[in-house]
Amino acid sequence: MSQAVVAVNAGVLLPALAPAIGAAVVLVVDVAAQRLRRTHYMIALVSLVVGAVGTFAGLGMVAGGVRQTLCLPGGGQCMYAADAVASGLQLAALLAAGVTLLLSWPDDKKQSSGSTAVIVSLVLTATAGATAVAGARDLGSWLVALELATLPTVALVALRGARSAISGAIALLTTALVSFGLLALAAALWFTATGSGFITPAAALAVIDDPSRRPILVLAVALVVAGIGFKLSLVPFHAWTPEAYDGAPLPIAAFLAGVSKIAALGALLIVIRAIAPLGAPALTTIAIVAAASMTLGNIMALRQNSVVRLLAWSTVAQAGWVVMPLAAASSAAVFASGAYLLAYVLATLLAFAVVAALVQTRGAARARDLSGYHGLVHDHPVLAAALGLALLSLAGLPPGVLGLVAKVTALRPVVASELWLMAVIAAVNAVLGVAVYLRWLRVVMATAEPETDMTAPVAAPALSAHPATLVAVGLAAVALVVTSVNPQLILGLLGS
Amino acid sequence: MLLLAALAIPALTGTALILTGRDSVRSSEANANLVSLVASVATAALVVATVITRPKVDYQWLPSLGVRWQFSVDGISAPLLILTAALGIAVVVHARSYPPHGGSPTTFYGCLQLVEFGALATFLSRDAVVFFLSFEVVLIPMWVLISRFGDSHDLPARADASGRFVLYTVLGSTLMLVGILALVHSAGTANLDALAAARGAGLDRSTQMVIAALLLVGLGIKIPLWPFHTWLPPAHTIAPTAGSVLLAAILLKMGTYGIVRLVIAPLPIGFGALAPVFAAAGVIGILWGGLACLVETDLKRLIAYSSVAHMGFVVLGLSSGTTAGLQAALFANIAHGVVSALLFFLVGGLKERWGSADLATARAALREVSPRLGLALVVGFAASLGLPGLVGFWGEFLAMYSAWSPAADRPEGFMRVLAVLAVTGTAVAAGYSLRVLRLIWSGDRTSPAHVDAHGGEWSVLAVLVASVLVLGVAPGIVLNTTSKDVSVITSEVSR
Amino acid sequence: MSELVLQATRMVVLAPFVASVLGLFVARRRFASAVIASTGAVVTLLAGSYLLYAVHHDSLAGEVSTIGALPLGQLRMPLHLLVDELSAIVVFAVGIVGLAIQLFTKWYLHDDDRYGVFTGTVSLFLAGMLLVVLSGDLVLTLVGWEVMGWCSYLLIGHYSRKDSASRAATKAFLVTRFADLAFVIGLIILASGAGTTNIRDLMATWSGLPGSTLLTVALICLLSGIAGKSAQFPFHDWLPDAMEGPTPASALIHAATMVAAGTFVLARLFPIFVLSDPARLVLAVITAVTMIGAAILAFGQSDLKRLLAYSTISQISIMLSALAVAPVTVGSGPAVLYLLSHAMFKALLFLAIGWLSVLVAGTSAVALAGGVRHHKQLRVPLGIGFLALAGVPPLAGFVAKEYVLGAAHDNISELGSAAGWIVMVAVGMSVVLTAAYCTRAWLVLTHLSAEEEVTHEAAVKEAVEVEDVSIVAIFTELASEGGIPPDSAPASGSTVTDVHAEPEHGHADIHRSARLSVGVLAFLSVVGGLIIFTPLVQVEPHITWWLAASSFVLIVASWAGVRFLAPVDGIGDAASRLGADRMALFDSGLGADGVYVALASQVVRLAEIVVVADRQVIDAYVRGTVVVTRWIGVTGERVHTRKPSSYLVWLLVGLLAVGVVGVTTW
Amino acid sequence: MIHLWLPLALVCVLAGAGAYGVIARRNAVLVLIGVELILNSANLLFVTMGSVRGDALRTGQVLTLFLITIAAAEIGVALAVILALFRKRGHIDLSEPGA
Repeated sequence: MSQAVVAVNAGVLLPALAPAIGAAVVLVVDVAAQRLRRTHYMIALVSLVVGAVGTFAGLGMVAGGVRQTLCLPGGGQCMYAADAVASGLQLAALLAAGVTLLLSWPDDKKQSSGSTAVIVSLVLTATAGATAVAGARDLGSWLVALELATLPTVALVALRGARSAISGAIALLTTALVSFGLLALAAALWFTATGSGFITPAAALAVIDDPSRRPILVLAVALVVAGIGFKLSLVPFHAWTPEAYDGAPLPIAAFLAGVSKIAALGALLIVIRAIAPLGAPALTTIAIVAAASMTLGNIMALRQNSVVRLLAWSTVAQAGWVVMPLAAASSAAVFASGAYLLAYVLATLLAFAVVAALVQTRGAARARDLSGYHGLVHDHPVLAAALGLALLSLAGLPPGVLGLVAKVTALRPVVASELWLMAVIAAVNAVLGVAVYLRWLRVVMATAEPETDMTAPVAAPALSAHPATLVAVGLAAVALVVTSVNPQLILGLLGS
Repeated sequence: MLLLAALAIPALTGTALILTGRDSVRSSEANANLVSLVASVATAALVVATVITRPKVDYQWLPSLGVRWQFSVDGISAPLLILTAALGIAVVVHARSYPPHGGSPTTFYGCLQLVEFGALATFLSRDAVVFFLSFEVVLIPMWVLISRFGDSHDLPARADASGRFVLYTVLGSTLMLVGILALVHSAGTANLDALAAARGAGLDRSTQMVIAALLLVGLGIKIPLWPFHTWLPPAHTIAPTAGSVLLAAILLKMGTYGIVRLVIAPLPIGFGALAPVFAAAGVIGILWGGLACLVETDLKRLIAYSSVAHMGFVVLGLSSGTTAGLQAALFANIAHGVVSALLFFLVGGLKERWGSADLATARAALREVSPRLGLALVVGFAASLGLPGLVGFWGEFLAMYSAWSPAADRPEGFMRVLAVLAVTGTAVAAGYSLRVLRLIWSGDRTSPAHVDAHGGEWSVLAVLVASVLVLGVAPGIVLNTTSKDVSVITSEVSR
Repeated sequence: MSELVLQATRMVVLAPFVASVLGLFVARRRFASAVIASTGAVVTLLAGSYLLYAVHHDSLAGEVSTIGALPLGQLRMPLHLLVDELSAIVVFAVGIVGLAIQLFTKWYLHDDDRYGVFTGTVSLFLAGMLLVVLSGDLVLTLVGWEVMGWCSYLLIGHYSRKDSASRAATKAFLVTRFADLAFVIGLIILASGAGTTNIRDLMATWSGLPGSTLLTVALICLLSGIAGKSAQFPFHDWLPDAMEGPTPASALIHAATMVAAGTFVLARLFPIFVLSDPARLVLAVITAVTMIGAAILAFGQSDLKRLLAYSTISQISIMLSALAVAPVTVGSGPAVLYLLSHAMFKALLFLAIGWLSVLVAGTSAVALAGGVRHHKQLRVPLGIGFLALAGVPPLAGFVAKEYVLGAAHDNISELGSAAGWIVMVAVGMSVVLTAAYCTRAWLVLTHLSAEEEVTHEAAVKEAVEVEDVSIVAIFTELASEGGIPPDSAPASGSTVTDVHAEPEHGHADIHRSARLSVGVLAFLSVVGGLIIFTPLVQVEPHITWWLAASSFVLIVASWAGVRFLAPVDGIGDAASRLGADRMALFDSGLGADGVYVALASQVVRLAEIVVVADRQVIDAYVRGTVVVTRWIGVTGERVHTRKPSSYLVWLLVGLLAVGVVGVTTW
Repeated sequence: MIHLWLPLALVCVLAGAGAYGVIARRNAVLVLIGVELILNSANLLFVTMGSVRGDALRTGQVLTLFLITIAAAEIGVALAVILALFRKRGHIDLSEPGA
């Protein structure tokens, strides 16, 4: 037996390494110099940008193209392999983390809680986990990266220390723990069934001809669906979502809605890719879960009056859309799922950014309540426009073309494999979704007093949000507009 | 290039207007009207040029999904394009007489422009997915028009109407999307011309039926086909005049147009199998809508129900599967576009004058106090009851004829029963038309007096009345345009 | 065909149409609209007379293209006009009546603020009628047919300020439209059977398969529409109400045009109509019932205009009955002949009665009583009219009626079908009844109460000259036929009309042009019968003499009878013998209107059901979704107790479910 | 050399007990312990299978070490949060609805 020495290609690992190193640096710097705060963010952004640059090489590779490293000698399997979809997810995760940081940019007026470095490093660590998991090809790194992406978020939620924050943290924590237990079991079962530590089609194919080991593999997949389902907040593993979102600070909620989902999908896609050769039946469960998530998420979102909770429930619904294509086992399905996730993340981040800006302008009480958005279009037309674009994109209606194209993309594989029932359920949920987001939009567009607004438009109140927040809003908005004009910019990332 | 310009102008104007809607209303009212008037006229000119030169545009857009920007004009879409462009001007001109209230005028005109853009793109697009996207473009602007600029007497009703409209339509269009994707996947191309040329080759009957059913339900909601019509009356009742006009005259046509493009041409077998059901729904719609009009007391609702009836004739013609039937349907499309536009402009003006569109309250007889409105009303309802020599006649008569002698693969006996029922519908139409005339046109009341139509309103009404007459006397104008492409679809040797 | 004929044919239809469109623009200005309308009518008449000349002189006949064929795949729709002897002569007649009515209207409505609209509508009406007459294509027939219907709606409802008028108009249109449903179906059947709407082609096709059920169905459907337009039983009741319209409109609708259109269409389709005996029997029965019923009702009318209306219904059914019985050898000649003569004398009667009604302000028998004695210039026209109507030899009505009887006689002798007997008997009875109500009307018009006799003696001398003046006026002005009427004539008649002739409500004196039109019609009513000696109608002049003699006897008998019944007191109304309540019943048309209303109310009830169903059933599922959604949401909120422990339970339960589903569905 | 079914049975027992603890226990710490049981069942399964299949990478054993480490990290975070919860509420009962 040969000495297993793996070849490391740092360039390929850069997307995962950069944030990790960034985290370390931040902590070191914090130890060295206490009072600095903006520096941490600078370092973090730089590391994220470096990581993002690292993904470029992998973007838009043709189908089958993959950049891999940590390979066993003798052309053996590799523990890290990033194809186009994975690279796209990594890029999205890094950028989303950047937006999160911008949203949580420290305010000089307020006295710092001293936890700046911790927050930054935790965000970076979780991001590193998210990027790493997208490329992990063996059980070990897969589990570690996934947990690396999860645990810090618990801390981030809890860090604010408020009562609601703790409740959210507890909800998140307990679910996270259990689902990690399940994932560990899943890994063990996978190993039992395939006898391989790698999550690859080759490993899965070994099972096909052995009926006795099949159930084990299926059980493993089921456990994976359950464990990942928690992170994607799919019904019935979703219950923590509103609590955590509501309890956490807005930027962290945005992080949960963005980076965590990317990490979860990255992890899921690896397993799906591996078992794709085994055919669709294993994925019926996904169809059921997806349908349940869409329906319950939309219906519950319809009843929320706190915008954060509304966004949380909409996350549940959108998660259903994200995994729906996976019910049809095909490479197109993986692509579609990734594309939908990216579109969703972009729109959701924009929505969160606008909410954050309003929180800083009008105070949390008003900005977190739906009724506080009455007549926003008159007070802050620009923010209203951005919010409207985000909501319409989530609803999948022009001018939010990106969301619409994403829906088209997500439905294609489903229709292609003739899952008519799933398709019809999706159609119904498209309607429910429109109802959810237009409910918000109507409030935004409502005129304060139908008569007076005609005569003399009231001078818009000053927008006293933090510049960094506004930068985040601007970036997300511009990105959404551009990708709505040409969705190929997003689809192209994931290859064809 | 002309074609892209024709699309770009309304799109950009609309967006610009909506984004720059912040200065003082009084000044922006006139400016916005002027801007959008100029834009509409330019668009109309370009559309006409496009229809004449028949250019083709084909750009790569979403290679990942194989979606291309493919636009072109053929005989089937040409009349609809002209109609859209013309009404695009008309609504703006008419709005000079009745400035919008309920929100900033720039938003109002911007939404009008966007609706026009969406309609034009729908009729121009040759890519099934792009067709769907354009189909969706009109939703939000129309939703804004209804929910912001609609009748503000009853705000809950307004919210209900706008919500109903957008949700119901989204359901339809998403089902349509599923159908489109299935079609594109199984046929292997998204190009409508290629799909039409293939005539469903390689798709077995059951597949065709499933896809056709999805598409028919999805598009049927837009038409609106009985029993999916209940969103239409509230929407029309609440919507501002311009909204009602665009909704009735253009948006409904997108449904029937889509059926021609996406169902009849690419899925002849599947459609043939479902045609009887489809036709039956259409005929039920004819009678249902007509009867409802006999007792409806809100004028706008009444016209909305009459739209259901008229679109029933279009559906009947489509289902017959013959060239005559398709010609009838396309002509009836245009006819209803002109007539319903005329009636909604008229009724919108009346509602402004009366304060409500309620027929129960006593009004001044139009013939006494406002002869011009009276004339327009008489012509409009005469055309609406399918009076020969006016635009309404040809489509409906030919639809009934084609239902009586349908294509070979249709159940002849059943279709003939439907034809007879449809004929009965024309008598009901006469009933409600004369009812309205007797209620508000004749009589000797001269109070409360109101001003007669003049300026922008009168010019719009006059032009529409004229076109009702011209198209009624010379239907060949439309029929000759469409005939070639129609006979290609039905692959019928014409005699 | 020569280019000139083509243009003339198109001109016939185009001229009145253009006139109506132009008239719309100048509707406010009386003179302009009068000029336009009259010009249109004149042009039509000239073109029509040229057609008549061309058709007979150079024996030209053929089709004329109009707006070009419509591209409809398997269905050919050339939309041609068809010129032949039949259409030419009817065009000529319609042209004359139309011109006469235009001229008369100019005077009759001279103080009506909507004269322009009215005369424009009349022009459009004429265009519709002429289109029906010249149509060589079923669709064009339908177009003209319905346009006429719409114009009659507008004309009857001209006094739209009166609710009774607008009700009558609505009733007229709805009844005819309802009857037309079957008509349309019939046309569709005929067209689809032959794959074309060209009348000559489809007649050729259908002639190939005589006795086919589909043909019978189609023809019976056509009969329904014809019965509607021609006001035959059971659709007859709209016509008397239509008297709400101005008298010229009544003359137009009842004389030459709309009511006769059915006869014409059937005559046009006669070659295939004879192929179906059932259809002919149906027509015979319908006409027989209508003929007698309407005549009886006519006798009992307390309003002379309504009397004329019912007489029209009865007369139309005589024409139609000719078509029901005429053997192929005889053809549609008798019907057409009756159509022409009826056009003349009925138009004459209406205009004369209208004239008189203007002078005495009213059309009721009471108002008109003795009118002819007071206004002597009307004695001759009215007398001629009633004599012709009664069918007294040798006037036009007599000749035509004899031909109808002859047709029935030939039918019995040649075919011996039941239709022949039915028609023979019915016409025989109608001869008596017609004579009866004509006599009654004449007696009422000429009756003077005792005290009036006195004043009348004074004017008796003038009366003589009045009479011949009117006659002279009539025949001299025949020369200047078709001249544009003077704007306001210094009515020469005013000098001769006696003291009573001063209009009660300040209406201007009769214009020369109006008087002229009455005169022309009177003249034609007298000599119209001679047309049989011309080649203008395809009838070989033969009269069954014993029929003629017996009918004349019948006429005289019934004249004597009524004369005997007529009371000397009151207004000398023989009908008063019926008793007031029975007359009221007659006036109400035996309650036919009630039947229509009952039917309509049934439809309305159905409509109410539909509306309820629309709100409560169709819309229920829309609202239902909302309810369901809300319910699920509420339940969802109840389930989401914010307890972390419950989340864990869900998690594992979900895991269990997912695992089970996964393993089972693999 | 023990027979294979014994450790597998133990795996099942551990996993079952852990699941039960997670569901039934209200005390956060006990729930934590339940999770640990599940993790340990996974460990045991890894070790067993690793020993059955002697692959070059010793995947089973290696992954066991991985899991133990991650579990330790988890416990750290978990206890911290539970402590915070106790500070805020004075109890760590998970059956209490959150704020």
